[in-house]
Amino acid sequence: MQKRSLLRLAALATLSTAVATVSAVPSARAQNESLKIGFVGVTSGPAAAWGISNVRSMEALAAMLNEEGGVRIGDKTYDVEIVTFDDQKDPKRAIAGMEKMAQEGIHYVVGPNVDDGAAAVRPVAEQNGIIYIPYAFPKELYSPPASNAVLGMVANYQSGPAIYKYLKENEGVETVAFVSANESDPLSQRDSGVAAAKELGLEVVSDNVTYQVDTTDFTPVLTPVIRENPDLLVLSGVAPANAPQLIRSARELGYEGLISTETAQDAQVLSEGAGELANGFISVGGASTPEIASDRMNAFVDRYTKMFGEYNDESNTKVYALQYILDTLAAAPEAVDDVEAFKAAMDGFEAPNPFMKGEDAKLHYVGSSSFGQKRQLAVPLVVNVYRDGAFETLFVAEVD
Amino acid sequence: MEQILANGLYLGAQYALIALGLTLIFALMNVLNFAHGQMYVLGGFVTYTVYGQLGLPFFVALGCSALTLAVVGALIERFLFRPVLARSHREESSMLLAAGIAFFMDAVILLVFGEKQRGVPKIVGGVLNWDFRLIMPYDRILIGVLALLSIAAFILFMSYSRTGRALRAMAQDRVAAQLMGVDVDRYAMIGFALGAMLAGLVGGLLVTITGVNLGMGGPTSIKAFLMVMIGGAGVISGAIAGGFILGMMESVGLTLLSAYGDITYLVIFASLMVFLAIRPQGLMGKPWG
Amino acid sequence: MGTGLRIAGVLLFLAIVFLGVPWAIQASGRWDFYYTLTSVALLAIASAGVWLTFYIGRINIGQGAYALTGGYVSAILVMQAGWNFWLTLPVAGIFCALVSVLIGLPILRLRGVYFAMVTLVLTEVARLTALALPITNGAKGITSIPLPGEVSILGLTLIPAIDTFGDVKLAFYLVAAALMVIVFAGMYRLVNSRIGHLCRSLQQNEELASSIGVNITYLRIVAYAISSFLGGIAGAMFVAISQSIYPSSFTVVDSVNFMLNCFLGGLAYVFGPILGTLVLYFGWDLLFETGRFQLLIYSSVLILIIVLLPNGLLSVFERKRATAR
Amino acid sequence: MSPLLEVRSVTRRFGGLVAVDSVAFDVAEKEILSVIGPNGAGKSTLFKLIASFLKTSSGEVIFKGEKISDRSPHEVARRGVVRTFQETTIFRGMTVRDNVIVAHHLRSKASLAGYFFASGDARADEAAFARSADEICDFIGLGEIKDEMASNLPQGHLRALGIAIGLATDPAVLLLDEPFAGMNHDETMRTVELVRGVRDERGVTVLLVEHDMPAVMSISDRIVVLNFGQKIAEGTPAEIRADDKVIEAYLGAEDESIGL
Repeated sequence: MQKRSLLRLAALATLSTAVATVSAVPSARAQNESLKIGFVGVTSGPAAAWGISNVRSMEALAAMLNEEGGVRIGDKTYDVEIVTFDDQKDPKRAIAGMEKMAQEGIHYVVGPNVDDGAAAVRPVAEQNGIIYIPYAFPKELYSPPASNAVLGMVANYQSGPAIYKYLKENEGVETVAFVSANESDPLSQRDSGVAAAKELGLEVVSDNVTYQVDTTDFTPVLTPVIRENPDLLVLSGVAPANAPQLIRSARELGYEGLISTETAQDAQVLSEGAGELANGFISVGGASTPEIASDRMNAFVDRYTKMFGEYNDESNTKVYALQYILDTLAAAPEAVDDVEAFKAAMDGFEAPNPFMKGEDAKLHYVGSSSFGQKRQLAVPLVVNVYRDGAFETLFVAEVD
Repeated sequence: MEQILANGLYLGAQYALIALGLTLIFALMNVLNFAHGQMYVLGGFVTYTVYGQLGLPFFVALGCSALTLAVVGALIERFLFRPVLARSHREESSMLLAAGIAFFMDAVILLVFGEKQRGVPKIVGGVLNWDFRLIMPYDRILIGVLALLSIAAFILFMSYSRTGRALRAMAQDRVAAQLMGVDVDRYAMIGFALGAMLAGLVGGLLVTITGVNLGMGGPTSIKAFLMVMIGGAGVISGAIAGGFILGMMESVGLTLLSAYGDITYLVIFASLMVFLAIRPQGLMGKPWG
Repeated sequence: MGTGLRIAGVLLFLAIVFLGVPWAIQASGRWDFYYTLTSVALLAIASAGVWLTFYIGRINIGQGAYALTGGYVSAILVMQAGWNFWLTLPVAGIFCALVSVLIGLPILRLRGVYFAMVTLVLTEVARLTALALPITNGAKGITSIPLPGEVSILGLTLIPAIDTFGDVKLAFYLVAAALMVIVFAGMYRLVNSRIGHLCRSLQQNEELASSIGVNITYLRIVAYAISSFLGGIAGAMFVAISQSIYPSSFTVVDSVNFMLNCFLGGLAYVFGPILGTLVLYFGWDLLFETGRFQLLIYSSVLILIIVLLPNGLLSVFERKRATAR
Repeated sequence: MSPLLEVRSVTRRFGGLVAVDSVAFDVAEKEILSVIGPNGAGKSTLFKLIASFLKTSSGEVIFKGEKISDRSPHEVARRGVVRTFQETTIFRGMTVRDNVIVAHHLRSKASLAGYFFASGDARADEAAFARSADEICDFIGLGEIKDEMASNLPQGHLRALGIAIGLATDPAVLLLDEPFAGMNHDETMRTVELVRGVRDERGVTVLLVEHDMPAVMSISDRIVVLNFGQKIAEGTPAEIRADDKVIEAYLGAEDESIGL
């Protein structure tokens, strides 16, 4: 009997050694000094798509930059190294991830992807001097006294009014209905969307229908909404996985009005999930539509596709975070290990936008009107419309 | 009204089929299979690959899904559940194993099939529209009918085939079945494979309607648990009833409570808790499973 | 094991927790381990509650509901009533215990998977309730909660503010570790007193226990209330650390993890939840450098451990003890 | 003197089926009374009704002048009416001694909190229970194996342990559910002696349900016979042996179980 337990102990020991070895394998290192940029967000489980499009866009861009000889910051050239942490969409884990980043000496982190995680990491980020770029919309994250978070995309309370206004003026939309998942982020987005629509004088005919994110059949969910026959159906904060289903169910129920959302979507997913029923679906994206994508953007998409097999249109927006961090560091080299310098540089920062065509496309920080300080990346607000497997640009706007 | 009933029936048919596999495994081995949802997702991805990517006929893809999952199920039973159940003091320990398998399958699915939502071309186009009283796309009707046929086939199999009868004997009383000469080890493996196969089959069927993504696993397991509890754990008729009841509850609840929006599911879940507190063995279960 | 050996063991454990860990972190510079170990301590406390319900023969997948409730009670009292955090901590626990009595009375009659399922639903009900209620601030959660402040009576400082000594991480770690030590000392006492004996009788045969005059309803409620109390204080502590709470702060996944912690450590061992939590939570963190293979490796190791030691990690010592006797 | 336990026209229905139909009898103090009857006669149901594990549909059970039939099992046990179980219901994961110790619950003076903080009462309780458990183990004949895990015991010892658990509650009335089932002749005789000892030495009134006729005949002071839920006879073993209705009931059912 003793032999058996010894055997077990031995097996366990082997196992843990194996684990330790695997986890100790050092990542590939080039001759340049490396500049670590972190990611804390969700890359497994139901919401994996959000974080993975972040991580992959960062890794693809880093690979491009390193191949080009690295990034010049002050008088040093760095290779960019991406350190990722999967928080499993659990705010408690997100804190651990942020601690890990602090431990690695990282001062610039992309993520988390959701409201609760972004709020939970705030104390750690502030204690350890970390600037982080969440994809979460609560205003108190970015408004004083908070100062370490920088919103990584266009918030729906910024894009929503622009979209509704455009549709009101160009498509004659008068009534609007909102549907959202019964979760924090989408519900908050719905509430601010409803407020924006009312502000514009639109009539909100339905705003309290919600669904569980694990819903597989949206027909019962949408039946009461479609009965109101709104001119515009807004899918607030819809996850890319749910969007095609919702569109399909709405169309199959005979709905003929417009459908829109304020989050980024993926054309491939829409095409597989809803086919031509998704035509006319309005969403917000970055800058990869042919009208505005620069050569750099196309090269990035190619690189991404080569590395990971398939591009994700959500990365159009998400690629900006790393570019902003690196360009701001280049503008204020001492910020490499001093986030206060970074913050100081943010106000006056301006650099060319490599991903967009045109001389006047610039990177700069915005957010003054929403947050009272510049704590948002100026990502081009590109409103897309889906048609036959690809996005077309409906209009481009800027956030201030 | 017709619409609500039709929605409920359609949902119920697919739910019932998911619950059947889960309850079968539970009845045979007293294992609450936390990985059931992941098996369903894997089935969906197999059909996606074979039908959506390779372009083979849908029914071939469906067969591949069922077969793959049957093999996976058999292997899991033989090499994981059997040794663990044989040596653990409390059979609840199998829950940890089931959860570990669920994590593992999640990881494999993520690495192999990626994080994106996947869908396949419609198998039939068009929408049935009966005077706007009942709107139902044809592919949904087809899948609903296929699900019902599968349920019927499963019931016939369990009632009339030799294997089915052995499985039922074993589900009723493992020891007695053993005394009657049923090779319980072998049939546990067959039963587990069968349960997993059902999960794969539903995954394959539903990928044509809902598509598939790796996040669907966990929530599907939990919904399946609920259905099994409503009907009574380990009882086949109970799983079917539970599936249809949950389908109807969602359909009716969402319509009736749509004015109150956010609380629809709160009401559904709370009433489930009350129901189970009053009738712990579910509708058709034996007390204490 | 002799008494002397046992005391030595306890002292060694205390020394490791309160001196060894801070020293090792100081020496290695792995400051991030403070939070990881703080989490382990707090999650182990919540898991201890789940373990206790296992001890009376119930599979509890509802601890997340109480952690969430405890977190909200603390957050609301701090933000809206202006209470000091340290006062809200026991109140959060007691509130959860009271709620659990109301919920437990009907559902503790259920057994096996039926109880497990109802508690699983309970976690989801808690989340949806938090989303729907006005007092919890619905979907927007409660954020910007201040760090725990000082407690003083007549100018005499009873508990200093958490940031008094500069190092908040260390302070939270010491508080969490102290709570864990107290909780598990209590659990150890409970299990080794006659109460534990009675709980085991419940676990093994409720009918027989009832026939020898044990008030099984009462004992079940007591155990469940203690369990929920622990869930509540663990939840409240997490809120103090993250300074925010959302309906999704504790979810079904957490409930399942609490249960898995107990299984992994071993249901027969009172200290099982500590070890189980350490391995499951810390293991995930250690694997973070494996990138996208993290979940794959994590789950493979988990499955291997279960297959090798189906009765929990602590059953490694089981055979030895048996042969020694 | 009024009887210790009175069963007053107790009835129990399950749906349309009447499992126990207005059964009435008394049990005197320090008596050994057996309830017999063919399979399905309602013996076990009657037993559960007396111990309050089932609620009566009508009628009542009176113990020492107090109605106990609407109370919960542990309250009935507290008053001194304690049942053992058919087959081998014990705490399998405990040692024999622990089984008996835990069964002393009704004698405890300390509260749960008292046990937790090891109050004086609690320590006194624990010492007393341990002593008493040793004594009971010796009395029942389990003294040699009291440190064995209960799950490792052979059938005969399990039955004895069941009785030991019952005794530990210090009952006034002990309800034994088929104490001789599945035993060979020697084991049965030993257990018969044991049950007598329980009555003679400890002054416990014994009510038992049993199939084994020779054992019942040898042990009982009086016998109550049930058939199809109704009482068809009551009397001393000699009276029962001569009762036509009893013989008829048994011949109609299963000859071998009469054993006459």
